[in-house]
Amino acid sequence: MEITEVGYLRWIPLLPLVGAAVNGVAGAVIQRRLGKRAISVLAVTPVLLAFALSVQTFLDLRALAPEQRFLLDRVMPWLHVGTLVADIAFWVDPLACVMLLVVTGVGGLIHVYSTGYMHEDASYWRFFAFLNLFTFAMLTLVLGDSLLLMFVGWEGVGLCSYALIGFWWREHVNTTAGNKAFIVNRIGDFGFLLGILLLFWSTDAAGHGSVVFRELQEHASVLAGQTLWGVPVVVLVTLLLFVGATGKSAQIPLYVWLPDAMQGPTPVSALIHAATMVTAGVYMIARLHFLYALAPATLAVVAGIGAATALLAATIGLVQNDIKRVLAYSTVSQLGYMFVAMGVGAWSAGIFHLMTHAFFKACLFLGAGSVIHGLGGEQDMRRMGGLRTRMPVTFWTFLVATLAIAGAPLTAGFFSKDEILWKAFSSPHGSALLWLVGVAVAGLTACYMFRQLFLTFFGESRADHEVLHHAHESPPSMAVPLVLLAAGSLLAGFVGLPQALGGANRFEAWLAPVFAHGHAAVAHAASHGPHEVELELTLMAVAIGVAITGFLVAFVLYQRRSVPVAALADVLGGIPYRVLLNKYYVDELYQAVFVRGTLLLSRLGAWIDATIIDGVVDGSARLTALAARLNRLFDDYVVDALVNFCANRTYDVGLRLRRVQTGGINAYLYVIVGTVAFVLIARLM
Amino acid sequence: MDLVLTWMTFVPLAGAAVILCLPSRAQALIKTTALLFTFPPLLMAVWLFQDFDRTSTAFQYVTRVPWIPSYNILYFVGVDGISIAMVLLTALLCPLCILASWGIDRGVKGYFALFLLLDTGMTGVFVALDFFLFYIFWEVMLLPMYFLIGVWGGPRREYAAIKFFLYTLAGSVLMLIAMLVLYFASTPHTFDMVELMRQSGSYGTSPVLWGLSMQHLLWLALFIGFAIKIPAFPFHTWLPDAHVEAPTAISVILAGILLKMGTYGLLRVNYGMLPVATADYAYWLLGALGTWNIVYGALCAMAQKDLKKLVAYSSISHMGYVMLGMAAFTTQGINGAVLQMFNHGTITAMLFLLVGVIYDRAHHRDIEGFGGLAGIMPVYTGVTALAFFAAMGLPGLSAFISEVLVLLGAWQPYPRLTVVAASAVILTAGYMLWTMQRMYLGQPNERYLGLPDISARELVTLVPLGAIVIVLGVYPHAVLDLINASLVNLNGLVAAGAQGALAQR
Amino acid sequence: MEGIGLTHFLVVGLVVFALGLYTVLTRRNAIGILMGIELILNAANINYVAFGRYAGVAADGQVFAIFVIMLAAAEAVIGLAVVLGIYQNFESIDVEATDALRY
Amino acid sequence: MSLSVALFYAFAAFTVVTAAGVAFSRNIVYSAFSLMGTLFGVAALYVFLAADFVAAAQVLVYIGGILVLILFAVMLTHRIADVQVSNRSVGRLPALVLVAGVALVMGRAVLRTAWPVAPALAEAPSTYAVGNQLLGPYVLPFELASFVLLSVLVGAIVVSRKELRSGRD
Repeated sequence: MEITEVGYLRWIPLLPLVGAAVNGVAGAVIQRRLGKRAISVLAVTPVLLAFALSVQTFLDLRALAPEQRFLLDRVMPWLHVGTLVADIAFWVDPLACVMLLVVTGVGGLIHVYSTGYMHEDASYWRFFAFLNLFTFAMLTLVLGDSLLLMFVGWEGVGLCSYALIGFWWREHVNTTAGNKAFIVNRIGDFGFLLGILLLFWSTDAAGHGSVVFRELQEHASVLAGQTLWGVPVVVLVTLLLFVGATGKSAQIPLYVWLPDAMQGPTPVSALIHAATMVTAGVYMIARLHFLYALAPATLAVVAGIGAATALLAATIGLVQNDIKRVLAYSTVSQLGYMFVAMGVGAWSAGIFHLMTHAFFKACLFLGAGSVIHGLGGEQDMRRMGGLRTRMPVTFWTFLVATLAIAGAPLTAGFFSKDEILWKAFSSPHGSALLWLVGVAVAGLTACYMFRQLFLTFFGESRADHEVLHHAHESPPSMAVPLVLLAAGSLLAGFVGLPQALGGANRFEAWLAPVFAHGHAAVAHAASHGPHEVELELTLMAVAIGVAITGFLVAFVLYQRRSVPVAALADVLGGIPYRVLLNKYYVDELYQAVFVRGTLLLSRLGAWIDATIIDGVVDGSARLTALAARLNRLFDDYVVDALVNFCANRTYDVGLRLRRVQTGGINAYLYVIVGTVAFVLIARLM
Repeated sequence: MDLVLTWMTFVPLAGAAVILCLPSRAQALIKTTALLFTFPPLLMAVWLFQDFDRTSTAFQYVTRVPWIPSYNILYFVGVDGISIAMVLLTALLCPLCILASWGIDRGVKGYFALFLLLDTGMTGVFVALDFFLFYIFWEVMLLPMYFLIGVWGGPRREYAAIKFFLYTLAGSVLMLIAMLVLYFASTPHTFDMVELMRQSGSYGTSPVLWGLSMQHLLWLALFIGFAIKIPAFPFHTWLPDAHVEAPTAISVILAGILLKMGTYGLLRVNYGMLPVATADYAYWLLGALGTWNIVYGALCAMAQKDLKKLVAYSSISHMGYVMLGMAAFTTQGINGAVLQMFNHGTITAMLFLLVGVIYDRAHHRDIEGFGGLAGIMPVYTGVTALAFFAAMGLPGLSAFISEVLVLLGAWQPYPRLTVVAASAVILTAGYMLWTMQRMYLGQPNERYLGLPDISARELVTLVPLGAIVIVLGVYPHAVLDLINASLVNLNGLVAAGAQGALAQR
Repeated sequence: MEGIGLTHFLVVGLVVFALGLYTVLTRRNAIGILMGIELILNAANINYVAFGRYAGVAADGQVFAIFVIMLAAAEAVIGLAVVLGIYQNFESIDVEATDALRY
Repeated sequence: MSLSVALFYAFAAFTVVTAAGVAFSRNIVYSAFSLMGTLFGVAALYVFLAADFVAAAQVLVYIGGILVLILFAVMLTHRIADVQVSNRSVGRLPALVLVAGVALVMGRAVLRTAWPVAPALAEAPSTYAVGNQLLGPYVLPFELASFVLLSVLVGAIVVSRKELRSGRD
């Protein structure tokens, strides 16, 4: 493998880090002395520079022969312990380059948007410090040349996500959402970390211990045949890493944090919780596709989880009323698509969808943000409506993005989604069932997205008069990014025009060198036969038909209102509606199992408390294992008692012995002389 | 003959003597003097850091002269990779703690004199290479600690001090017995640790008592002595009490340095001198117990209502990583363990200093009693967040490196234990974030709206530690290079010793 | 001085020592006890000098004797100062009356 | 029996008798004066042992210094007008038994041991040798002794001065 070493890659993540450091340490002072404009310049410039460098990277890569497209920048040695070697080194291959452009491009636009959206906030500097820090962490995740460095970014984005969800920290609900996000992500990270450990030692056993991606790819085959606890190591490794992906990318069972994460400012939702961070799991699997290709069992799990998540989230999205929550569930659902793609070995299709999704979902969130901004913080769609004329730019861009996500032909979402559906059907790992779920989700997506569009922008306004009076179009700093993103939503798809439609699918070709290995392993059909083209077109038509059906349902229910929605909600006694509205009660279930469980344990502890104080000291050792609180009792009443017992007995003995101290010198002298005399006599006589 | 370590050890003692000669009313003078006398060791530590031969496994800067010739007792000091990090940590924390003690206004003279004596004792423990000398320093360190907790502590200080003293004294007695047995088992009788390590093959491995061999009995006696210091379950209950009652700087020393003596002792004595028993007991008494420490400590921390107790229990949890890493006998594991000792020293020092800052202002540490401090004391909250995230093992900060190394090292021999131990990352995040939310976020508490933000002096104590935490996260080799050679060698010694003895059996 | 040997001096020393010991044991007056101690020290000194002379290392024995005299002087000074201190506090120097260190 | 032998016995007897006076006298002033006799006797015995310097030191330090000090102490702690200057003794019998036992053992040791006796030294003045020893091999203890005396000086002042103690907080 030919590697071209360059010296500028490090600046792509480091520039935002510098921005974060300056704003983080001195931001308060700068804002007070020089104003918010200085903060904006300090924050936005590094990201735009990073984007410029990313474009440079892309051009440099393109100048190389396809199979030699690797750029590497070794910054410094980091960890060399035993056989473990991990450096601070950044690398770019075509896959990373795609992510790079998305992160810096979309990220840059969102930075610009934020200067308008956050303008009234007193903690302006803090917001941008964290936004820059996030960009740094995300770029480290993308560019890190080893799993460990990726893990640094992986947890780093989690930290920034935590900090930004709880950005308005005075509200308890925000900080709780932040905690939930971080802790749920930590559960994923726990799996991810174990995956790294297992992977390192498994390759080490064959003499190639490494955490560096290119070396792992080279030696992935050594994993074959190894087992741990009766499971093939490669399956275990990929599953553990996938646990990390479910945390970060909000898949079942760890998706619950993402909807709550909408408590953060809307640009954060757009950047972190839609366009970039949550796609990290997808990126990680694509990055390690050579491992996943070796583990068909894991692939099946990934595809299954992805499909189930897509369906679950889409159904919940149908009935939500919060404008951002709908988008959040839509994100979860779309991420499910990407995992389906990963699960069927359609790596480049998944990444393609990742890219187009970044455009249209960012556009949707920013549009929603624009609406919220215009309505003075209102987020409930039931109190919106009729905004089409008041906020035309927002409306048109929102419409374009909605069309894209719904899969309207010739938009970006259409091409990427269709490619996933086709691969889900045709890949050796795919199946008709996966395809069917995918198509159903496409219909649901169209339905809930248009419901949102109709509720927000059409019909009569249901907002308070006062609020409506102040409703206004957003400033240019917000409108321009919207337009650019909408353009992206429309046009980005053409880089991956499928062959069935006469395109060259340049996107897939660009990524082909990266996935050459994986494609070989899953024996993917390199070219489409004429019969297959026909089939693909048929399936495409079916998908479009289902999407149109979804649109029609939304149209009938929410625009024409031919069928009263309330009546629909009461179907089957209202149970399906309530189940959906309450998100299948999953939060309640987790609450009951984990939080209530802990509470129950603590109450149990309190009960045993009394019992122990009543004298049952013996039992405490056995029961301490039950709860942390109980453990503390063990400390106090068993271990301490022993210590105090020793002390008290010593004290008693001392009480008796002290009678020796008469205080009379004569008595002491008698004792001394007598003892000496006794010893002398005993010795000599 | 290199006297740098001797100077490092005894300059603070000279400072204590000077302070005793100063009039007790001249408080500022006493404090300044104490601070001045901790600077030479710090400067020497910087020099050591730069001059230390990173490739050698031998003891460096050795002074070796007879002390009590009739019993073959030596004044023998020196450092190798195992101790250098701890010596540096001690030299670093002492001046910071003196700064943190600036608010002491009762018995100033006694406090600072005792503190400097404590400094001498701690440095001495880490540099002593004669077992007898080691024991002397060990005891020298206990007494000032007893008084510092018992006189300058909180409301229940006397109880805590006596508990601390009894616990550690019990450990000392076991250590003394083991030390004497080792002395009489060596030929010629010697307390020289290097010589004792060289003779490590000679301690009997045939059963003498309750089916245990002399080597195993010795190991257990020493282990209990050191486990009390670590503190390993179930010998840990002195720690929360001592921490809660001790003044801030003493908590810092206690958690930052004294706890490390337990694991340092295990590495120096148990590993070096009793390899067979070490290999036999590593799984249960170091690996499994360490894992239990990690999880148990984290659970207990979650249940605490007192911020200082929470930090104390988190120390118990984090020291578990050290035990687990030591038990693995992999290069990564043992390096991670010693690095974790250093990192925990800096991070937990920050945490206790931060607890002290808020306690000085609000005069209580009840987690539920605050709220919204981020709005009242923003700089303080920022530093606290750094320390909290460092304690959580966030990548990019130092503890991440050591925890990952420990887990990585432990996975190879004990994957199951590692799974359990790694789950603590979730628990740790849980209690740290929960505390963060309850104390620093949310609506500010009306009662504390007027609290001043962190002062320049307090910031000076925290910034060096924070800088180290960040630098070591990016460039861990600053410390790893120092320790690696000796630790790899030590692993080899244990392996060779255990192998040889097993072959004899 | 034929006929007078080491033993003679030792016997004198022994007798003086015994009397000193008796004084120390029976006196209740602190100053009396101090006098007894002086007797004991003198007895020891006689032995030192005698041993020095009869062992052929005269100067060493005498040096020790001189040190003992010096220490005796020091001890007397401090001892009497303490006695005066006790007297100021207790209005008595009877050692059975001054038993503040009694349990 | 030569004169010197007779003198030895005389001085030995004097020493013992005055020492007994110290031990048995009922009046502490008498005890003190008896002590003076004992000290003088011991000084004489030093002369017999050819220890002229020690003898001189004995007379100067003990009789000139310590004894005067003791007398001062007696005077300061008793009202001089008291007829009965207390020198009460207690527990004579057990003390006698104990002392007799000790004396018996020691006497046995003294008499039974075959003392190695070097050839008698010339009865020359030994001051020169003592001086040499003090500033030669024994110079460290000698210097320490001066330090001890200094401490005693300071200590005596600190211990006996009342106002210093009460002045402190």
